[in-house]
Amino acid sequence: MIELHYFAGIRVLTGIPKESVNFSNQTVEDLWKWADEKYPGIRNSSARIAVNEEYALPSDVIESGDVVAFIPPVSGG
Amino acid sequence: MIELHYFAGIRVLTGIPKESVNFSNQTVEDLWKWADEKYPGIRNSSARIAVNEEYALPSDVIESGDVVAFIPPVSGG
Amino acid sequence: MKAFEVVTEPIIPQLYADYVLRPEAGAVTLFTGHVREWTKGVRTLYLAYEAYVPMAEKKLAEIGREIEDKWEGTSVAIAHRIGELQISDIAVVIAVSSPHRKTAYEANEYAIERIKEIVPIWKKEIWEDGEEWIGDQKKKPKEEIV
Amino acid sequence: MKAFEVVTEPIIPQLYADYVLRPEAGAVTLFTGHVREWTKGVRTLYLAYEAYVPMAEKKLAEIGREIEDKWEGTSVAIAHRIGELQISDIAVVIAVSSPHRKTAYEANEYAIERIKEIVPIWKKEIWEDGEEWIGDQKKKPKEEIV
Repeated sequence: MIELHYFAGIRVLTGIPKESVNFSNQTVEDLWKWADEKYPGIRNSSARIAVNEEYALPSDVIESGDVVAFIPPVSGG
Repeated sequence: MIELHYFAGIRVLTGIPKESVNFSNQTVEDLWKWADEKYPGIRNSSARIAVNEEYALPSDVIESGDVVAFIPPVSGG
Repeated sequence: MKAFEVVTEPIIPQLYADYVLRPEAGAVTLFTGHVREWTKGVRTLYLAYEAYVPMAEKKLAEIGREIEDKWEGTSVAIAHRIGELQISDIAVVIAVSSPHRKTAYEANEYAIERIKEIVPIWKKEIWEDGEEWIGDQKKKPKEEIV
Repeated sequence: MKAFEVVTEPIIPQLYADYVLRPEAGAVTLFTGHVREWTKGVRTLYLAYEAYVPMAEKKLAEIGREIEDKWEGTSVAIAHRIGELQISDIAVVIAVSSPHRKTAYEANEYAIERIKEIVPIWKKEIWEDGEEWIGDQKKKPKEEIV
């Protein structure tokens, strides 16, 4: 299981702030494919994925227990 | 009569913070000559002269009643 | 207070300026970002900020380390407020101390630029006729709305 | 308080930040110049500032007008303290508000540069082995004193 967090505009798209899903030993790229199937359009949102509070590369592997966040373009300040 | 003010390093040189002197209808350049005779070295101090709280040009005329200040290089901030 | 934090209560800027002050500092710059009433001709009623708090605080601290590495002798503190903010409220404060002033300005401006790049915080603008999460360039308020 | 003033009491920076804040301001920069303990390897015990007060306040206001003319929508307040100042005491505070942050930094830095050029205020540094009015480049503390 991994924990998924959705923020701001992405949360509006998913309709939920977070969820737990079965996912392990797959890459960030795989997660994008899974997410875009479940939440069409999420991939075109310019969001980035963070794994355990660090921005991740498409080839990074996600392990069970990881906390993953979809980070839409930030607008703090 | 005009009022002369001396500040910082210039005050150390003149030994007094201010004085009143007979001086009118002469230029800033004339005042420099007078001052350098009374306080040798004052002219080489890189000071500027302000008349009535504005920096003055050598050709500006000083009138009786004016307040004149010798402004050594400033070092505020 | 922490040197790098996301807060929900009103920000008191002086706390952060005091935090970075030290005997070798000749200059302190304090930047505060405020909720502005008008943006491109559109009137903002208020803002709502949201953050991915643990990651945001981590990234703020990372920016602080970047600065202290890049400009010798600097010290940094940053706070960002989340929740509903009214016009003129402080959304972000950045305090930088430095032996010399040029660095204090430069490093402070660097901090706000980096915050806008990497810190997971989002702003929702609430106008008279709607609201929108800011960040997606395609949906920014347009001048012709006026 | 006045927007442009020379004071003898400790400076409270927030007063000046509050003074320049307005609904159209998205950014406020607050610069404070502090008495630094070490300058070029020489230890400062304390400083003494002197001003030609009426002219200094006039020139500070002139700098404020320059900024408000040069950068649209800015508002400025500046105070300089005189008398004896200890390490870390605030000698000068500059507050600038602006709709946008870039201007707030730029205008604030412009203010301190102009203060150092035209405002009749002088600093005397008091070291362990002497004192000197600063401003005359020929007499600045040298690194080899250490």
